[in-house]
Amino acid sequence: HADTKSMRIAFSNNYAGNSWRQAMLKSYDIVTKKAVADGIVAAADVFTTADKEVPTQAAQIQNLILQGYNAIVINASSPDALNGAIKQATDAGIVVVSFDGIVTEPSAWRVVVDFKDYGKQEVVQLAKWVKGGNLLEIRGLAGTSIDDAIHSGIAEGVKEHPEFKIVNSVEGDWDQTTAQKAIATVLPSLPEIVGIVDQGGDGYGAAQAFAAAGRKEPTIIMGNRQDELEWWKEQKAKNGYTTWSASIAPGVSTLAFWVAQQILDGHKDIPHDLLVPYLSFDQDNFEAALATIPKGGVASHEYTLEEAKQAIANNLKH
Amino acid sequence: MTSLAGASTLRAVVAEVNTPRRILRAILPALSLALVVAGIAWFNPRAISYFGINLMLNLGIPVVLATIAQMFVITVNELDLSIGNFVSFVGCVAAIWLRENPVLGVVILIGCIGLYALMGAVIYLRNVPSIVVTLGMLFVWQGLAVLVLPRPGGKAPAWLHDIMNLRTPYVPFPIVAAVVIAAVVHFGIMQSSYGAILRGSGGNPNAIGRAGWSLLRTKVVMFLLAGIFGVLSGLSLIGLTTSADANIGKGYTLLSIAGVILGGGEFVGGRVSPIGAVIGALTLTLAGTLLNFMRISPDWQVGAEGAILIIVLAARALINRAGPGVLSHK
Amino acid sequence: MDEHSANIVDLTHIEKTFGAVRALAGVDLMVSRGECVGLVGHNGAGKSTLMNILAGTLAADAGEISIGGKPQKHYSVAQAHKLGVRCVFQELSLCPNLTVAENARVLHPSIAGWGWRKQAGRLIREKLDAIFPDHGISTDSMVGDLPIGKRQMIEVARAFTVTKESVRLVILDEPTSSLDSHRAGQLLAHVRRAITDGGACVLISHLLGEILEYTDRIVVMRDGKVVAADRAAAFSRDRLVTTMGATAAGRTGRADAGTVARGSTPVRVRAQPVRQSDGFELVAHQGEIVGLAGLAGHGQTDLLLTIFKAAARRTAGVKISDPVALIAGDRQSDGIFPLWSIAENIGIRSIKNLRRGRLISPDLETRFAESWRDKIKILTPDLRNNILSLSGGNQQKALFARALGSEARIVLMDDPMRGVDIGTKLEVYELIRSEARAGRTFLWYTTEMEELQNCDHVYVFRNGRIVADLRRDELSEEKVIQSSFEEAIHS
Amino acid sequence: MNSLLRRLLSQPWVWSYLGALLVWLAAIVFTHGYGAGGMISAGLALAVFSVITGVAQMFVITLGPGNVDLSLPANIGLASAVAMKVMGGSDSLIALGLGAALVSGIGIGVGNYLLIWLLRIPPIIATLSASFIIQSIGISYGRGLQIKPPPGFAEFTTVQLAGVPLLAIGTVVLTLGFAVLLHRTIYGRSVLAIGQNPRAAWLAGIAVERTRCFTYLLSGALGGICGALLAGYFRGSSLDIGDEYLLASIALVVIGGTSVSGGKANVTGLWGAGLFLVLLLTMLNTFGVSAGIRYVVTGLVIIGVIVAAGGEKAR
Ligand SMILES: Nc1ncnc2c1ncn2[C@@H]1O[C@H](COP(=O)(O)OP(=O)(O)OP(=O)(O)O)[C@@H](O)[C@H]1O
Ligand SMILES: Nc1ncnc2c1ncn2[C@@H]1O[C@H](COP(=O)(O)OP(=O)(O)OP(=O)(O)O)[C@@H](O)[C@H]1O
Ligand SMILES: [Mg+2]
Ligand SMILES: [Mg+2]
Repeated sequence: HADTKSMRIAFSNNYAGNSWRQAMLKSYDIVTKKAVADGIVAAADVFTTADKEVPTQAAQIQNLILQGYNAIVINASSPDALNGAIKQATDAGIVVVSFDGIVTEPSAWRVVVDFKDYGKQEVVQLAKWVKGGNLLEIRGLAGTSIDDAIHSGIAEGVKEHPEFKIVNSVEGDWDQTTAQKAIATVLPSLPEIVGIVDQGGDGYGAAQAFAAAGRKEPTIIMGNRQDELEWWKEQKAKNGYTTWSASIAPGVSTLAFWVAQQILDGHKDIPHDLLVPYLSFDQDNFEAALATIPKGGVASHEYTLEEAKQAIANNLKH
Repeated sequence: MTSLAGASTLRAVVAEVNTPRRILRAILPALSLALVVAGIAWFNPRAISYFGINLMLNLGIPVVLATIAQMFVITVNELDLSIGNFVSFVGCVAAIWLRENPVLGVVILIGCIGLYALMGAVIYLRNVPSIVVTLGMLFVWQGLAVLVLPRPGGKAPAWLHDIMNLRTPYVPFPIVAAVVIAAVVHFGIMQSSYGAILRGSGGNPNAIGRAGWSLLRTKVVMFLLAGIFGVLSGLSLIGLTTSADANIGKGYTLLSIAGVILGGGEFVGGRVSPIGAVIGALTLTLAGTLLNFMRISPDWQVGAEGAILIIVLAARALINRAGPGVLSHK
Repeated sequence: MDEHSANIVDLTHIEKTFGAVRALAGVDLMVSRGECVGLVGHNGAGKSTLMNILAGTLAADAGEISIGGKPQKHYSVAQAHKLGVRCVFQELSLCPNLTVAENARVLHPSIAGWGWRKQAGRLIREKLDAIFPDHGISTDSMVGDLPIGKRQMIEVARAFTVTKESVRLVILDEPTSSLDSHRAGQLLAHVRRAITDGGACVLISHLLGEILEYTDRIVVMRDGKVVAADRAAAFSRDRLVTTMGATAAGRTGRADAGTVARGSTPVRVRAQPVRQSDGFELVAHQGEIVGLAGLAGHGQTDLLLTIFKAAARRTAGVKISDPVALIAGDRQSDGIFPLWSIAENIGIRSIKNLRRGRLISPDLETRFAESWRDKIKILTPDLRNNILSLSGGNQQKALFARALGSEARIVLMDDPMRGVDIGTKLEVYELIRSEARAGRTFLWYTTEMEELQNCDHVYVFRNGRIVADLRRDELSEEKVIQSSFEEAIHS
Repeated sequence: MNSLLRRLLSQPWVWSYLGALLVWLAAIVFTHGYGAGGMISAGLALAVFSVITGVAQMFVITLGPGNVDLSLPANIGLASAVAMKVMGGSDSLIALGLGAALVSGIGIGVGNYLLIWLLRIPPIIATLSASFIIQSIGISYGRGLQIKPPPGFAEFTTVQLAGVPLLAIGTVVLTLGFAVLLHRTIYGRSVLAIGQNPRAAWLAGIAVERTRCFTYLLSGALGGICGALLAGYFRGSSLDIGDEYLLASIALVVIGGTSVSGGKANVTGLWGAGLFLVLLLTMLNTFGVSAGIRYVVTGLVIIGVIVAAGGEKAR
């Protein structure tokens, strides 16, 4: 086995301005600091660009190549458009592991969450306690792959549960403010809504928009944000409000880190697509989770090396 | 009424005192670039190599082209807020149709350039501010890009990829490309005789009109050129990334404006410099690299991008100190 | 084209209205070969409007234009150029961001292809050499970097350059307003030469001396109509002035004695030009009119600006005792706010006093402007009209009103009479003198000898330095000229 | 009567109100009149924020070519975090939080102006650079966490009087104040003069630099207030809460009839443009069109309105 003690891993990140990204960076920081202190790797540096732009991140990757990193962990701004730069990196012998915003370049690794299943589950879960009716969908950032995947999952779910009908969909850009604003503009024209299916992080904004318009909040699928769960808790205490919450855990960044470390360590057999579960909570266990989330933060989970090895092993069995 | 004899004693005393400062101002962009390159060499000497320069600068080519496009528009006292989204749209078209159905792809791209020219005509004929028209076009291009490419993907035609990855002898391709672009545009707009008219129509449109030139034509020509360079920017970007994304070029709008200004251009009055703009664009590209090499704490990386812009531009101030900087028309 | 027609230009019954203003009320004008026509009239008489129509930059509402004997149906700038009609407009039309050579090219579509820049440079340099020997202008300089006088020289020279189409008529709309007398003389001499060579010229000027001495025929306009047209010899200065309708007819403008002895009033301004190495300084007392003379661009404006700056913050070499106002001569770049009404343009310097409580009162503002319109006769139906609707000279009057209406006790004037008609000038001279008597101090840079006659004291500038210091009783044209050209030792 | 109509139509801002009316009518035709009032009150509530940023941007843009405040979004984001953190969820600290947001905004204005004046950096680049730095400050200060407003403040931002949001009423009063500031005070006149010709303004005795400085401070302060209000209305601060107000503020200013080449401003038009853009979004969301179509239509409508309105006279 190759020793990774002298190896350096870089993290290419393209945005740091929201709570999810901050949780991601924090988890990554905790785990990698320890890994460096323990002498598992020589360095684990973080590089963040200002905007969510593709060219900026592509340039960043090229700069990381120049700096001689052995591996790059990346949350990519585009699944395809970075492929040129990713290919240059892997051609130079650099291990590239992507997560959350994954890249499609075959020579790179992907820590994937099944976003399509996540979308479908939203409807499936909803069907458990809502008899049927009108749904409002909140989309993510137009033109991105994650938005597309979740949307098609939701569409599939609705197909399986024809008692639901999506009467309108608005653009939330994965941003609470944008989502709330978009809902506020359509709400006056909407008939009764029984549920809101979204892409995580919009739940609280949706609830506020309904409250502002003086309408009763429907069942809103949540996205593991502290404020969402908090609101859910209040509503539950008040009137038994029931819903479901799920999102990709920001701590997946640490899994991606360990995967990179393992590959550097000589585990070439690791499949290029690693499926990891998204983090979900239901009526019974969300309150316990809520207690551990910092105010204004997101539910997360940091992987230890052992857990990472286990997650890799799970994928090997497939 | 006096007419003075003995005028020959009058020596040309009020010589053009401004000339040295003008020259200094002209080489300022190059100084900024040198500053950044020196920084890079300091932090990572390895980067200054054929391979390194290729890696650091190839993504600068689309920025250079977009900056030149913006420069054309700024020359005639307008501003293009849509160029970034236009580049995105061109990228989507290139990645989808240029490979599969080149004829359709080319027709669409030519249509886009035509639309740019039309934009120039509308701005002139209706006398509307370009900021609003291009703001509207920003949404139009963005919408079209999303419609054309609902999810990222597509593939650049092989020839495009090959061009952008050319291995020129001795001098890395991005440098060759930048020099060629700068030379061509400099010749076209600074050295050609019609170029003088084009710039003049930014400096004093009335004067150009009174001399019998069509101001509609100058505006249309400049927007047409902007469209052409926007298309080139989109194509070169896709040639590098190999695949498209509806939001891929968004950031180029601000970058291109910054590039023109960094290159010594001014927002009004037709004072621009193609060579400066190219250098400005490269400086911006390399500034990112420099930051990357500096290993700044993640919290402050974004801020450092601002800081470096400030430092580079503050160098201008030191040299321009003598004059009333903000008031350019004297 | 009919080369034999004697008349190059025939304008008949030209009419033009701008909103409520009837700028031209049926004007006839004829210019024949080998003739220089002098066009005079009060500010706003319609001279520039008529010339704009002749140059094709404005369309007439009614009337006929015929050039070279041929009636013109669709007359345009391009057509005018083709027919050899050139115009030097009152408001300069050079591109500040282009070089002198490039600006020359703008007028000549035929200069193109390899070496165009050289060709254009040669063309304009030869013309500059011919008209203004020792002009000291490099064809590579950026026009925007040059002072207004040089820009004027370039534009005039450019109008005389010839490539493919021959030049048949050159219109000069107040070409000498930004030139000193030396340059003006050179230009007018050239005009005569061009006339002798078979060209034709229309010359507009408010300096009646120029018109009387250099033109063949004089056309006088008044309120949009031609009121007189005759051989130049048939006019005298007085006849011109009365025909134009000026009230203060015939006066040369020289104030009567009443000279106050220097030093009897407190010093208001002490200023030393930056390049003055011998410690000599300009001094102005309360109630004095101090002239700054010399050739254009020899540091007079710079000193005025230094003094102006010193009003805001301490400046080495300058001491002033009171608030300062400045009247710009280059009204386009230094004076006018082009989006504002006339009233707003006048009121801005005194805005502090035009408030009721803390808010500006449009009512007070209008009344303030009205009082000044009456005092110096700004020709407009409505002070709420845009400032650009005023003729050039009237715009200049608005700037006068702005400064004289302010609380400033010291008024700096940067050759402010550019384009002001003779009648108004005389009134303004009188106004300045009475303001001075009331205790205001004026620093007056001018290129016109006649205006220096109004000064109590004149400093002559050369190369950025004061080279002569003349009391009113020592002042003579010869002395000023002599000092302008030679390093005189001041006593 | 006819001439009055013509005079009215020659005002550039009329077109934005017409546009707003038109898209609103289109939306309620689509819903057969259902939700007509709700759309307006939602529109008013949302327009408030764009109008506040629009006022800020308007003053800056009026200073003349090249003047624009690109740091508004970052300013808003930081101020929202500062306000919420200082309020700390307690109603008794609302005033303090608002004050803190104001101070943060003014601080940013000072920074912007120092870059422009001291280092002679063109405003567009200065504010862009500043916005990067502010983002970093925001990240290290707020850690991207969403902090909730105190209930009293949240309530204040959403409460309605007869269907009209209180905040909208307050903002109308505020904008009236700014109209007076612009047209009837020395400061406002100075801004307009500098926008037309800074050199002439200087020579006319206007305190050019003081005016410029105050304008950037004003823009910063309005950004700060807007950040706090946004955090209240959207029930939580976030660093990117102001992102959309970059383009929105510029769009508002130009659609509202302010001259982008400086020297001419229009406060009335800001409300028309603000309502127009929000109701346009409402209409398109009501139609339920896809994102792509929505963008294209938005763009075309903006161009349509401005082209129909025609330009200001060439100078
Ligand atoms: N664009 C315009 N809009 C409105 N009124 C105008 C316009 N141009 C000129 N006028 C008016 O037409 C009249 C004639 O102006 P013109 O410029 O021809 O005068 P002028 O004889 O050249 O005066 P000056 O000696 O001051 O240059 C004036 O009353 C002027 O206010
Ligand atoms: N010679 C000059 N030509 C053109 N503009 C100038 C000149 N000198 C100064 N300025 C400009 O005039 C503006 C105002 O300068 P000034 O020093 O008067 O500031 P101010 O605003 O009056 O200051 P304060 O607020 O302290 O009164 C500045 O933008 C400066 O660049
Ligand atoms: Mg005139
Ligand atoms: Mg001052």
